Amino acid sequence: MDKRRIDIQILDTSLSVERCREFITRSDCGAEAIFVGTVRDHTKDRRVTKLEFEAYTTMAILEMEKIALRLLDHHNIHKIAIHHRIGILRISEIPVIIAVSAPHRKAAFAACEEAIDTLKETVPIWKKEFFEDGSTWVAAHP
Amino acid sequence: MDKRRIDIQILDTSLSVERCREFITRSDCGAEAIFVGTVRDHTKDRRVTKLEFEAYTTMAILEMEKIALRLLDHHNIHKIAIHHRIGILRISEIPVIIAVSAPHRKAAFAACEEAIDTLKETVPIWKKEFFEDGSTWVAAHP
Amino acid sequence: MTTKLKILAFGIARDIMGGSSVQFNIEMPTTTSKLKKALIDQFPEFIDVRSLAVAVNNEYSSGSDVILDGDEVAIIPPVSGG
Amino acid sequence: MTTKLKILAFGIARDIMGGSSVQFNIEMPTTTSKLKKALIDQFPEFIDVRSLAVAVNNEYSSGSDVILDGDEVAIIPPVSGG
Repeated sequence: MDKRRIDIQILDTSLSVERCREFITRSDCGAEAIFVGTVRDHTKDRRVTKLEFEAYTTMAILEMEKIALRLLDHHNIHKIAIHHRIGILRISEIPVIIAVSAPHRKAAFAACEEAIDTLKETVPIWKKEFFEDGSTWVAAHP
Repeated sequence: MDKRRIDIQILDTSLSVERCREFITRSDCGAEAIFVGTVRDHTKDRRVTKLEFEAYTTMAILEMEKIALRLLDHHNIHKIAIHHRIGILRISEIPVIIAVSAPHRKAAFAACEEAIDTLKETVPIWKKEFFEDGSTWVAAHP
Repeated sequence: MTTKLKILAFGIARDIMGGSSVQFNIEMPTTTSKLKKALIDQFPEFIDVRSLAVAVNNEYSSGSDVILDGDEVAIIPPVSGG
Repeated sequence: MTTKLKILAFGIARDIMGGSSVQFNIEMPTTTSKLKKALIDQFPEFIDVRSLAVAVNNEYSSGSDVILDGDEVAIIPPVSGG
């Protein structure tokens, strides 16, 4: 039942805010909060040329579903879309979009922020940063 | 100088999240927080058929600029777009979009939420709700 | 001396005053509070409006701010944008 | 008895183990802690990885959880999605 209120996808093609909005927009909701992650051209002082994202897809989808279902339980929100991209991404491309609809804005913002915070903690997806002179798995080392 | 980092518009045509994103997306930002207001089909238990928004346009633009410039001062954010629509809006159409880009997501969320909270307090725009049997200026009466 | 001051009216204030730009007789120069009082005297329906602000030259003005001939004056009922 | 357990490896774990699906010799049945210890013994580079989790059948598993033949086992280095 609640599963009809969540849209979880891992894609190897460009993500689209409008596609997420098509899923979450409802006539009984007045507020939508959307988080869009974009690829930054630097990390600390090092220039980043591209990113690569790799996912343990089956488990990543289950973990994202857990996040979405828990948010539906804990916040007065109606629908939530979490789309994550994998593969090679260039600067300013979108690795992740989280979109939440709710009757009122406070719940939409709270759920959207909690979703991205939790995703970064629990979902088995890994980011490799490429520099002009090498590459590194983000967060792998202390 | 800071004015190049804000995009304030009052429009009598459909608002577009993509148009706001085109303005705010930057290669040195990793996070975008976006708020989309949508027209709800009810207020309390009354069915809403449409809304009408009216603005004191010159002052509304100045007040929205104040909000944007103060947010640039107080948060580590890069760009902010505030688009507000006027005229007749049908259910699920978009009266307002606020989009903020920032190096990191915490500042983007905080600024976006503060922007819509403040807009609703200070910007001279008025909403009339139409029901099947009448209409009312929202918030006009205690 | 009493002058006709042009007042911009929006939302419910436009409905109450019967137009979006209304000529209003008032002793000039005046202040924000005096103007509000005069408006409420002439249009008693304003009593029922939750709050009433005045903008002078596109800025919110407060009680003792002076209003001069030529100022752009607007009545701001409770806003409800967003 | 020692069996070959298939282990899925991602991110830096894939680089360290030399593949995304690696056959690993271990006494079965085993537990999450024993598997982690055996992996670190065989691939000392894991010592330098900030944290190492194990997923069994697509769920995070903790120390004493038993791993049986046929389970889908994955090594989860620090995640960095989003």
